[in-house]
Amino acid sequence: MPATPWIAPALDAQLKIAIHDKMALGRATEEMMIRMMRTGHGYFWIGGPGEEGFNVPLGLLTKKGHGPDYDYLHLHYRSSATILAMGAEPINLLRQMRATATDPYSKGRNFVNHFAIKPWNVVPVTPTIETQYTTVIGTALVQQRHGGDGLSYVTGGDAGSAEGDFWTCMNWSTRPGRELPVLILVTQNEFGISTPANQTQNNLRLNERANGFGIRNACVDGNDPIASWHALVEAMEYVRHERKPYCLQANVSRLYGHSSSSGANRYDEPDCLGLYEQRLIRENLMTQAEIQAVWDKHNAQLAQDLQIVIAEPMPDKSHVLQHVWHEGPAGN
Amino acid sequence: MPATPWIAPALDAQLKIAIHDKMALGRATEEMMIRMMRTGHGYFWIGGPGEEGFNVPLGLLTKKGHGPDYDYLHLHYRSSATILAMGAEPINLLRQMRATATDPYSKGRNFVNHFAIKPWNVVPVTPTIETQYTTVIGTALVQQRHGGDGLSYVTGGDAGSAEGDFWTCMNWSTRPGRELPVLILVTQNEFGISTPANQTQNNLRLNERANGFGIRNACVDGNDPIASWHALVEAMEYVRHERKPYCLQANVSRLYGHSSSSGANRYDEPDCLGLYEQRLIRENLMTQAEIQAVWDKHNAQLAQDLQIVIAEPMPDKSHVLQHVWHEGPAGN
Amino acid sequence: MANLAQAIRLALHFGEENLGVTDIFGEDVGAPLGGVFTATQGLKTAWNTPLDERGIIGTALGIAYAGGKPVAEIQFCDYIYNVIDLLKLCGNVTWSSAGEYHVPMVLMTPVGSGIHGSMYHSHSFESIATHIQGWKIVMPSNPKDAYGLMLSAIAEPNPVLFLAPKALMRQKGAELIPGEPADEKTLHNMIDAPLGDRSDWQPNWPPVEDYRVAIGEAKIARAGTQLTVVTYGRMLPLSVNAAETLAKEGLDIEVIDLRTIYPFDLPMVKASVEKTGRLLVINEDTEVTNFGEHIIRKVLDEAFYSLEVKPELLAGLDVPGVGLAWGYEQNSVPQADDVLAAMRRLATERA
Amino acid sequence: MANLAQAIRLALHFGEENLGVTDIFGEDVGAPLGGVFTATQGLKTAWNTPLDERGIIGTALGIAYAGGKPVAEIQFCDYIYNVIDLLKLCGNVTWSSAGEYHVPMVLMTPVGSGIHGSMYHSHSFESIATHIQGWKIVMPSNPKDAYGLMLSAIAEPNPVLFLAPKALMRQKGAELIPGEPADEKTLHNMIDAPLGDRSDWQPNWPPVEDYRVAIGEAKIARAGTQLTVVTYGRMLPLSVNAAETLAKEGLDIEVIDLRTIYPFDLPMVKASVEKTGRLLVINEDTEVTNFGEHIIRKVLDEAFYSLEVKPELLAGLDVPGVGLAWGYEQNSVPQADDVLAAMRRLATERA
Ligand SMILES: Cc1ncc(C[n+]2csc(CCOP(=O)(O)OP(=O)(O)O)c2C)c(N)n1
Ligand SMILES: Cc1ncc(C[n+]2csc(CCOP(=O)(O)OP(=O)(O)O)c2C)c(N)n1
Ligand SMILES: [Mg+2]
Ligand SMILES: [Mg+2]
Repeated sequence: MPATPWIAPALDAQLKIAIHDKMALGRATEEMMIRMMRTGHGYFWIGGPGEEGFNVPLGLLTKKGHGPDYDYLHLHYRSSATILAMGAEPINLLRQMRATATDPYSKGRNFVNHFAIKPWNVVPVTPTIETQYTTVIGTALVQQRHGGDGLSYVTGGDAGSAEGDFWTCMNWSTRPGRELPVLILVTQNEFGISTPANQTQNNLRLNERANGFGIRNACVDGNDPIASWHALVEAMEYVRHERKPYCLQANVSRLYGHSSSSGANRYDEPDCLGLYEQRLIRENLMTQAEIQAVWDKHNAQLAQDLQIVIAEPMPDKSHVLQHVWHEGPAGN
Repeated sequence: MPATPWIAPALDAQLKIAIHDKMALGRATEEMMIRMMRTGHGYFWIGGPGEEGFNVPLGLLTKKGHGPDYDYLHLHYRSSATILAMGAEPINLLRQMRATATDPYSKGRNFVNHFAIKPWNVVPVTPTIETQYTTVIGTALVQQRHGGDGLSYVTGGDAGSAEGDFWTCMNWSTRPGRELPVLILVTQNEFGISTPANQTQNNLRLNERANGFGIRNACVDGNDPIASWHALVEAMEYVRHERKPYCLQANVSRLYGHSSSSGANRYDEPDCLGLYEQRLIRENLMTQAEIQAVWDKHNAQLAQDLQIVIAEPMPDKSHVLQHVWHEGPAGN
Repeated sequence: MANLAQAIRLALHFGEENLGVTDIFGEDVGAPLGGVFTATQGLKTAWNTPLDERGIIGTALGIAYAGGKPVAEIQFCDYIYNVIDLLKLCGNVTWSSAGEYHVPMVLMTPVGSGIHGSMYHSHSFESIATHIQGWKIVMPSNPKDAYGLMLSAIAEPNPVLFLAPKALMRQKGAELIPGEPADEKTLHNMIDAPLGDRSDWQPNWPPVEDYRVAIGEAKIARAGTQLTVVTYGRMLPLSVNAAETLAKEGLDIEVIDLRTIYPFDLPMVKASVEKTGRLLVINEDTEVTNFGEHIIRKVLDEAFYSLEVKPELLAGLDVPGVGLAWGYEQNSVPQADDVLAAMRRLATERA
Repeated sequence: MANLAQAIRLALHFGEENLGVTDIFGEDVGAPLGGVFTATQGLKTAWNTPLDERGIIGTALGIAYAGGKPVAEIQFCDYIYNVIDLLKLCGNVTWSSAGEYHVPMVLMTPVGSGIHGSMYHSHSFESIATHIQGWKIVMPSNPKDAYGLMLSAIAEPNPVLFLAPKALMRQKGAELIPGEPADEKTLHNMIDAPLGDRSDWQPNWPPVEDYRVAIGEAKIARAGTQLTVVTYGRMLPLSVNAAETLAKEGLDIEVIDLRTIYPFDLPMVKASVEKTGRLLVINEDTEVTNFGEHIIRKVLDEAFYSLEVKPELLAGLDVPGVGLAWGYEQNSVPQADDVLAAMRRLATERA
């Protein structure tokens, strides 16, 4: 029974407000996790504040479900807003942040924002930069053979595109007559930890690297969720229906630096949320008070969530040997 | 004391005849080695018959010497004609073919055509496909800093360009303000062992992959030594003087298949030697008899060489532990 | 009798038909070649990849994520060393995702020396492989075991590394694979591609049957009482031969064929050492941080006080490669003579 | 006293000035960060590479070919596994080219657990590294040794892998590096970059002197008679502490700091085991095909009949990673308590 074909929702007023809601949720969750780290409720933080303008549209445009009829997600560690937009529970991110035994993504094993959600085809986020650009080939290959309009997308940072795995992805997805439905995403925040992009990249539009393979590509201002929405719709429509790769770069901000190791301090870069809120007000879609209410709602919920998470058990000796091997029948 | 600047020799009648001489030497040497393999004087053969039209001009245009003032060579296992054109002794190739203790390139350790010639900056040919595209960065970096007109060139096959190391090479040689004098060569013979290029490459002009980096690039008929000469002069002049990378593809034949493992049988592909000889005759540069004399000369010499090589000692137990460690002072 | 390459091919065919294998792929794995050792000739799901090991492993992992059953090949294990990070991922995502995903994939690769392969067709891989967590690792020494281990590998829900001893690829078995035609010419005509143009060729598969060699179960290849030899792959036939030769000298040596390298059959090894009081581990990998040292350490842990003489490892010399000239290989990788000598010495050493 | 990161930095500075170091490079190695552990801050030849480990190693090898002296860094050894093929090349080209070229390069990388690093900042690398031929491998346990080993590594004409125990990076030494200012505040003001904008900052290097710890020479970190403990890196201070604690129980334990992992100081280890009759090897790498098993095997080969009780390895559990939550790390990597318990048990076991 093939899944219903995917039709992107219309970008009406309601959806614009929903996008804001999810962006705020993403930001509030990340800021809560930064606070957790500072107050000893976590060892290390890395995440996506500054990327919500792109990541929320991405999540909302994902064909969510299990199996090759649906999209496969090969995510970066800054993708929180994407999975929150898809409906993930913020409390689960807090659990992974605190490394509790209840963390559903890794049982307290992996750093925060390293998801694994089989019902939604979210394959494990890897700490190894850029390897996701090789695994995406496999899910897309299954989808190419399966038919339908499911695609596989992969996302990663600008610096990481220096790894040859980016090349591998472009090459394998353009084999003649065997093109793959892969959406190759890159987030350009102009840094790899401390290294400025202009020291290592001769063209900050990394999507243009795809010209070498004749892969259609574009670059969008990821601080603008409306532009991002349209760019994603165009890219995804192409991949879903042409069954060929597309490379899209989103220019984004890295608002709290690389990670808690580099301080997680707020930097003065364009903030997609502030910009979008001004626009919503300007376009009379929301009032300042309504916006505030969104933040209050999320913050209140997160504060409650934190209390729950803090009380939850931590992994102990009994957990160490769980899941070394899969015991049941094979098949994801 | 900086080396004299390199000036490419003029492609006059004498040089055209010299090119033929070296091409014939390359072919005769390879064919002798194929015979050695068939008659039990070697375990395995792999080499370059079919690439002489490109590899000889490459060798003749190399700025030959030791140290960063001269060209560094990161070669493929089909590069025999290049080093023979530079003046390598054919007997040494036969030694490596037979794996004698006198083999100057590897003491009988490596397969044939795996050179290492320090006085000419020929760094060790690696059996691992495409890793030479990463080591070339290092020699070019030293040259970029050193100044002069020395360059580093690297060559490899079309199939091998699928490895991410090809990407690495292009990326590292285009860091803004730190561009490297690298000549990136690819030989397109439309096969990787048994796999046809059109199953794995969506554009048989692999040099165009370099468009993604804004690297100047071109493609030449490697079966035509005159066209190859001019293409190489243009590419090398650019790299030597602009101190920036250039990517050149040579379309070549693989006349005896992949290696002795796949039979080393003669295949019906365009033969650069036959084509060039017709041209030399047509242009009244050589007669059929003169051409025959060239072959006879090389074949006679190779037959003599073989007798010498066959009598030479093979490595034994005493050789095994030699050169595990370098004992003298550091510095190549 | 099928040779080892044919046995793998038959197993993969059985896997395609009965165990859900969706993709068999790697460099030159598909038509026309069907693998550099012909182990994948004629298989319906076999295809040629770009020359890119990182793409191969990433693709296998992705296929496994998407519900497929991939059998990937690295053409020679000598070319696997640019993907160790990806192998580690394959082995750790089940644990790191706390069981959300698992990785039912098989990776096969030829290993070892013995074919004049020079520096890059002679590597062994079990020592590094066993240090990568989350993989099961098997290595047959004969065609029937190759068949049975491959079926188990395919059925296994965890990643399995199938190491094929390249020097034995053309070696015929002593026992028929269930369903294999008794006459080897018949088999050859049915499943080996013709020389020359193969574009119209189709294999005619014999009705091979389900036969498994369980992962984790070693086999006593030759029973004995005076020395335990633990080995696998190419060193197994050499060791059995040596044991037969030494039997004529009155030495009664037990040879264990591990078959599964990880997790290895410690109970069988331990029981044997408790009986013989002597242990010799043999493999062709280089000797520093060698998997055989792990076997020895585990035996020490479980049976130190049963050991009458010091346990030993016979392995490859710690040199940067196996050189092409025979003088190198002969003097850096254990040969029949070395095996015989080590076994004789250990079996007769004064306790 | 300099901490371990500062000691490395001082050594690299000395190397730039006196030993011909031409390039110190890796991800975030240059300004402004100077390395994730600040070990390369302020160095005049330090530069930032693209995020590409394959480029880093290839570049190092190329620089060495062209007469330079590179010191490359892999940011964490956890990210070294996509370049094992290139490390093998670095280690084998001298042999394969029969000495035509050699490879004077240093590769440094932080290793081990202890900083809540989760699955990918907790790896150990010595077991796989020692199975790669042609490299010398060192690992300091304190700043002065780090300094002396780094100078020896730089001066060495062969490739040297410098493993830096990341949990000890901020640890101060007990002894001054020759030429180091006695007051650590002074040192800090001279060589540590200020917080915030560093664009105008320049280090003021103290006149550090030539001081070498020879490659291959271990050190008796604590002399004793009843048990030989062989260890290195982060496990060394834990082991010395445990030995001091056990001394109060009347147990006299010898602790050897290997310092060089390959080639390791077998004569010193052997002499110690011949004296004590007991051997415990401790490291934090996972336990299957662990370098400690090689040490044990070499000791068996040379001193089996001196052993009074079975030699043991205390190492990391064979799980796919070190989990983030403390409960994982505590129960899968040897901790102070485990070290103490193992030492007590082995020292008191009935022979
Ligand atoms: C293979 C690998 N090398 C190095 C690292 C260490 N590391 C973690 S994040 C990072 C920088 C990534 O920069 P970029 O790709 O631009 O992503 P961003 O963090 O900016 O989103 C580095 C070097 C790693 N995780 N994996
Ligand atoms: C990393 C690596 N993978 C696989 C191989 C095995 N192999 C040797 S040659 C070859 C094909 C190379 O094809 P191409 O790059 O087109 O070069 P050609 O032989 O056609 O000149 C392969 C797969 C290898 N040597 N190295
Ligand atoms: Mg970035
Ligand atoms: Mg080719």
